[in-house]
Amino acid sequence: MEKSEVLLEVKDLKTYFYTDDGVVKAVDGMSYTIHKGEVLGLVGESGCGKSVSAMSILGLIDVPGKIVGGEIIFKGENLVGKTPEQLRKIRGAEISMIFQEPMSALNPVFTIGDQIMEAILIHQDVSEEEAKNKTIELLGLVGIPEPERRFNQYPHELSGGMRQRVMIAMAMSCNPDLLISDEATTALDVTIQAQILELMKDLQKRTGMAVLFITHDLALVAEMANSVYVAYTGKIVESGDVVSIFRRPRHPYTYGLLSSIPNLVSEKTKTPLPAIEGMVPNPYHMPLGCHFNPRCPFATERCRKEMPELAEIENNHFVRCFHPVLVNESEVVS
Amino acid sequence: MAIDITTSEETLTGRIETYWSIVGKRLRKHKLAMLSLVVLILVIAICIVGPFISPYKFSELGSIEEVLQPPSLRHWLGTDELGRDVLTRLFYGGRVSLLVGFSSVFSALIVGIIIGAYAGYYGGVLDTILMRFTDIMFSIPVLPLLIVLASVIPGAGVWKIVLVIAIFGWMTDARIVRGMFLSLRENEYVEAAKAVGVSNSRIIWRHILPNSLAPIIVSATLGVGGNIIYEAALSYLGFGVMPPTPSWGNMLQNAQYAMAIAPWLVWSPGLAMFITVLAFNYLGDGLRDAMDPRLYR
Amino acid sequence: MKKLLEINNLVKHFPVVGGVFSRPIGWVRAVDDISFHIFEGETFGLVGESGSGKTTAGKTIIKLIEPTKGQIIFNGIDITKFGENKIRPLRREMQIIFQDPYGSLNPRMPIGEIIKEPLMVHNIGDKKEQEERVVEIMKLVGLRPEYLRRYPHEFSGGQRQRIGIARAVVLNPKFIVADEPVSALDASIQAQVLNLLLELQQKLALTYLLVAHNLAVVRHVSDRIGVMYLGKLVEVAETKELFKNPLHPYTQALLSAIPIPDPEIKKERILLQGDIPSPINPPSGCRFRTRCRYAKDICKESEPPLVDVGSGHYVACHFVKEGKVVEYSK
Amino acid sequence: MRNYVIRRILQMIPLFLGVAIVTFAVLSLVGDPFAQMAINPRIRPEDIQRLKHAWGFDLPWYLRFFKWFWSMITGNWGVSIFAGGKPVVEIVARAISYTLRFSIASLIFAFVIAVPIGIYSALHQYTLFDYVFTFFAFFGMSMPTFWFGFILMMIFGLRLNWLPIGGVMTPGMESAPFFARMLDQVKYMVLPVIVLSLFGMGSWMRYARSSMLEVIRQDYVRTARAKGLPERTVIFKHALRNALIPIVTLLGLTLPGIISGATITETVFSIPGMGRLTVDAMLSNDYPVAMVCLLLESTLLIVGNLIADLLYAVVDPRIRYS
Repeated sequence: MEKSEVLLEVKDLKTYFYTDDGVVKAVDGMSYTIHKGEVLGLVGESGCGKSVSAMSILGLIDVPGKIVGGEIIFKGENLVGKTPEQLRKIRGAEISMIFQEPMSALNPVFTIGDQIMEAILIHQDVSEEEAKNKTIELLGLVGIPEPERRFNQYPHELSGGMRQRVMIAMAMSCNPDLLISDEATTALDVTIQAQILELMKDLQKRTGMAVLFITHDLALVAEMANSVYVAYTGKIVESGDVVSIFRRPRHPYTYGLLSSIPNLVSEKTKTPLPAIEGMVPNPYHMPLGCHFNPRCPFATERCRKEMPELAEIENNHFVRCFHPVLVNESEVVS
Repeated sequence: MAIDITTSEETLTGRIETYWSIVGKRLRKHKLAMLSLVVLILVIAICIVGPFISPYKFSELGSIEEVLQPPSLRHWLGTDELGRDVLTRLFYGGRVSLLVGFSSVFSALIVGIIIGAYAGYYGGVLDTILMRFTDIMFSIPVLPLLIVLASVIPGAGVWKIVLVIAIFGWMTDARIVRGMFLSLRENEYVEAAKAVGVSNSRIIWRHILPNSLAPIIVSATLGVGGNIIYEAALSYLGFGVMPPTPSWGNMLQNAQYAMAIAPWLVWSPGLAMFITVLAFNYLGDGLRDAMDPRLYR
Repeated sequence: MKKLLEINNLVKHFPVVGGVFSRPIGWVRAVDDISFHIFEGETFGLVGESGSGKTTAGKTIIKLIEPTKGQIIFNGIDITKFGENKIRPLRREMQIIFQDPYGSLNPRMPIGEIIKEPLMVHNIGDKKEQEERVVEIMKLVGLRPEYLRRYPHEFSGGQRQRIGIARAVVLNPKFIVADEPVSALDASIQAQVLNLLLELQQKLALTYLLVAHNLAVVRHVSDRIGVMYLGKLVEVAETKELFKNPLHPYTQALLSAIPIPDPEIKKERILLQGDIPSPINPPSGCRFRTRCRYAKDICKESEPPLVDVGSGHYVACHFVKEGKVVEYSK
Repeated sequence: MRNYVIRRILQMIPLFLGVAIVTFAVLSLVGDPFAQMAINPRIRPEDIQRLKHAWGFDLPWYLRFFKWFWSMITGNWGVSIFAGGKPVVEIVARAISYTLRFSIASLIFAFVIAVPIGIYSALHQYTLFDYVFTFFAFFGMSMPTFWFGFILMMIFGLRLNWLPIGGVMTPGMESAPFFARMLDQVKYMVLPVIVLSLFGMGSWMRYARSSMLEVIRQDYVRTARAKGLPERTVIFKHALRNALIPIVTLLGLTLPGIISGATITETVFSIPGMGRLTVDAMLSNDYPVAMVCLLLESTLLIVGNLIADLLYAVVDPRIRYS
């Protein structure tokens, strides 16, 4: 695929949390690039730093967290070091975000109309009347029936799926260039998830915005993303375009994940899954060397001492591993 | 077979971390709570030991020259209108006040835990009756109610005051315990215990109660301070611990009328009470933070 | 094959209280007349979305929840009306594994005690034998026996789920309800726990009722699957048959909604309209009709029964007859 | 909303009845309040009989209860046994006006001071301001009301001689011009109101602080920031509105403390309010007055709680519509 202009570039981002028990390096040198109109899938398990990196982009890291290094270049400007007021103007207007729990992400004491309108009024020079019409139009756009009536309803009067549509309407209200979706469908039922995914795809195609699609679910990435970044313990361990990641995973972690997750096509049911051993390391006690080495079947002495660099292993496919796996394409996901 | 635990050794320290060891560790970080604990231990120790050291008896009347004397080397905190040594009375009063505070909280707690536990666990009729009754009791102002109780229950001893305060006090505890049981009984570990065949009484006492101790302990700690004030208020109004037995409250009863000529009578018992209650409040607050379930799973 | 469990017309309604007098003002029809059976040694998967009543069904079957109506026959014994004292000995035979590895272990009990408690309650063996059994079970589920005096908070989610499994198998039960056993776990841990469940089934000759929303997980471990929607079973079939030939429009939509971890398979998706209705006020007739693209008047008027369309494939749809779809059309 | 209001009002009825029963039961423990009159040779036995009949002491207890309850709700409160046979209504009406004046003034005073400070503390957690006012809150919660009253009297009354140490009005001011009379009364209110608000102030400060701390951690505050709202809007619109919900419920919970505190404060500052009246009635065994006092104070609480509940519905739409 022809890559278009770069929209956002996260370079060697480091966001640490200084707690009583020690320093948690939630994001520890993460880099990724989002081009205009692209859907970038950022996958990883809990604690891999995917959400923290998104919050860092928006400048919403609270104490005891802090961005301690790296750059976030958005449309050519570094967001790290911008004043809160400058960041505020970008948030919700040029970069907006939707979250995992639509119930808690909406304020229970204001109507949904009010909450969407607020974003429009703050970023656009329109009258209340215009903002209200725009809000109703947005509610219709995201597939909420009877938008005029819904405008005056409170979040608790809506279902989970409808609330997530409200969140999307809010995020879309100022035609952002980048939408960050942080596990936006995780809390939803699978038939509702399908509706929301279709809605997001449709909106993305229509507006041409870029999407940073954060999830723990590899299957969603396969469906949504153009390019994929796999994160583990605050670092990117593998990246590439979606087909090469799913067809030729080279990092033992990506490979392990792909082959250990039950799917709907495998013939080998009722047999042991090729599971990844062990568990994600304790954030306060990262292993020496490659962070994946204690769980890696291919780990050698070197892996236990040295952290590998992210290296391009084939065209635009990067892997952080000394011993990248070589797999038969048909073997993965079967 | 993959042994999941092998990579977790870093997470498991050598020491077994029980809940209480974690709470203790956190409490030790809370400087004011630790200071309060020290203060409380000192206050209790002084009240116990004080009377043995003091050359006076709490009821020993002084001669006319010794009436209403300001603090001096002879009487460190002065004397009252009957010429009694204020410091000695403060020790005895402290014993009484602390005794009332602790025992009223303790007895209220036992009743409150039993009723709250069964009401919260089983729900139903018992729960409805209890809750309606507490609603009613909470709609009658505490102090007037205590006054009525204190004046209708015969006798004049310290234990009567303990009883009166406890009769009111169990309802708050019952509500807290009930609330804890209502939410904790929905926990999967309770369901798991049922699924295994554990009896209801074992679930109540062995599974749920230990998990609802945090707010009970906090409430009890704050309660001791609160009940010391209740006792003092009752005594001040003339319904509490009866003279000649001193309590911090009834030492203040007559102080109001002498305040223009003998302000020391106002300062010492009030200050003793204030410091003690303050310490209980800080300790309770520290315990609440240390036992915050959000910080611990 | 012997039926270990037979469920006939099981109903569970929960009251909704409200109003001035806190009286029931409605009923949540969590489970509304479902029938199925589970053979000895098999894994029966019960799938459905939130509000389908799958978890309530699972817990009612082992009498953790009192059924409103219907019949539960376990190992040839009708246990529907068994009171607490009569059911207690039967707890040795049927156990449950919970979803939340954080909520299902008592935080104030060392894990050794958690695993030992079932043995104590049922007076199995003396103290020493119980301790030996705990060590044996811990090894079996992949936990280090040295850690038996540790408390649950010292363990990770996957380890805790192993502790929960140990508690369930320590009594050597015949039947285990696994209620969403892996849905709270990280992707890389799920496979470990699923493997453990499969391994224990082999070693201990267990029969499972697997309650889950993740069809891929259910497919991997189940022999037969029941699909629930709003308190009703809409389709029951052997796993392979269900995935090859889903007959109920809901099952079809559910299957098509599941994303596949393969960027090159672009499948046609059946998008369901609207939300799942409330189980307090379910639609008349067929409960799925409000979201079904094939719905006709008959679906509103009468409720389709769950009928065998051949070779143990049951479907509850007016338009499925003799194993064929007779009337699906737009 | 209307359903909610109706439901709440209907729920008050059994509560009120329950309170009446408990009040009646507790005071019945006193026994026959007229028995001791017999030893007074100046009271004729016929009068005692007449009183006994008026209060239903010649009836079984349950009939006595209904007789009493009926006269309570019809406002037929009888005459005081001791206060020279004055009608109870008159005595109570005067007392309640003082109590309401002091309670409401201190409620507002405490609320207006404590809530903003608590919220400011939460937003500036671990600063000097936070530490100072945290101490102040604990000070308020730990201070025995009457002792604090003594200290204020000693300092502002006796030492500095700025404010009167008791009573409600300077003798002779009854006929003064309106503003002078008002100013005089305010001077008498300052110390009691400070004393009475102290406890509530302390607990409200803590409560407002923790409520705000809780709210600013919520996801919807993060959403508000992610929308690009100015920090002021995030705090004062999104966070504050939610933080107020638990504070309003605390309002209902603080009322009993205010009423109890009023009893003490009125005694300390010699204010002839309801609290003082209750104490005196109990001390002098004035049965009719005590009954009315207790029931009226409870009614105040019930009505106060009702108001708190209605406010709760105003701030929280989830209650309004359920």
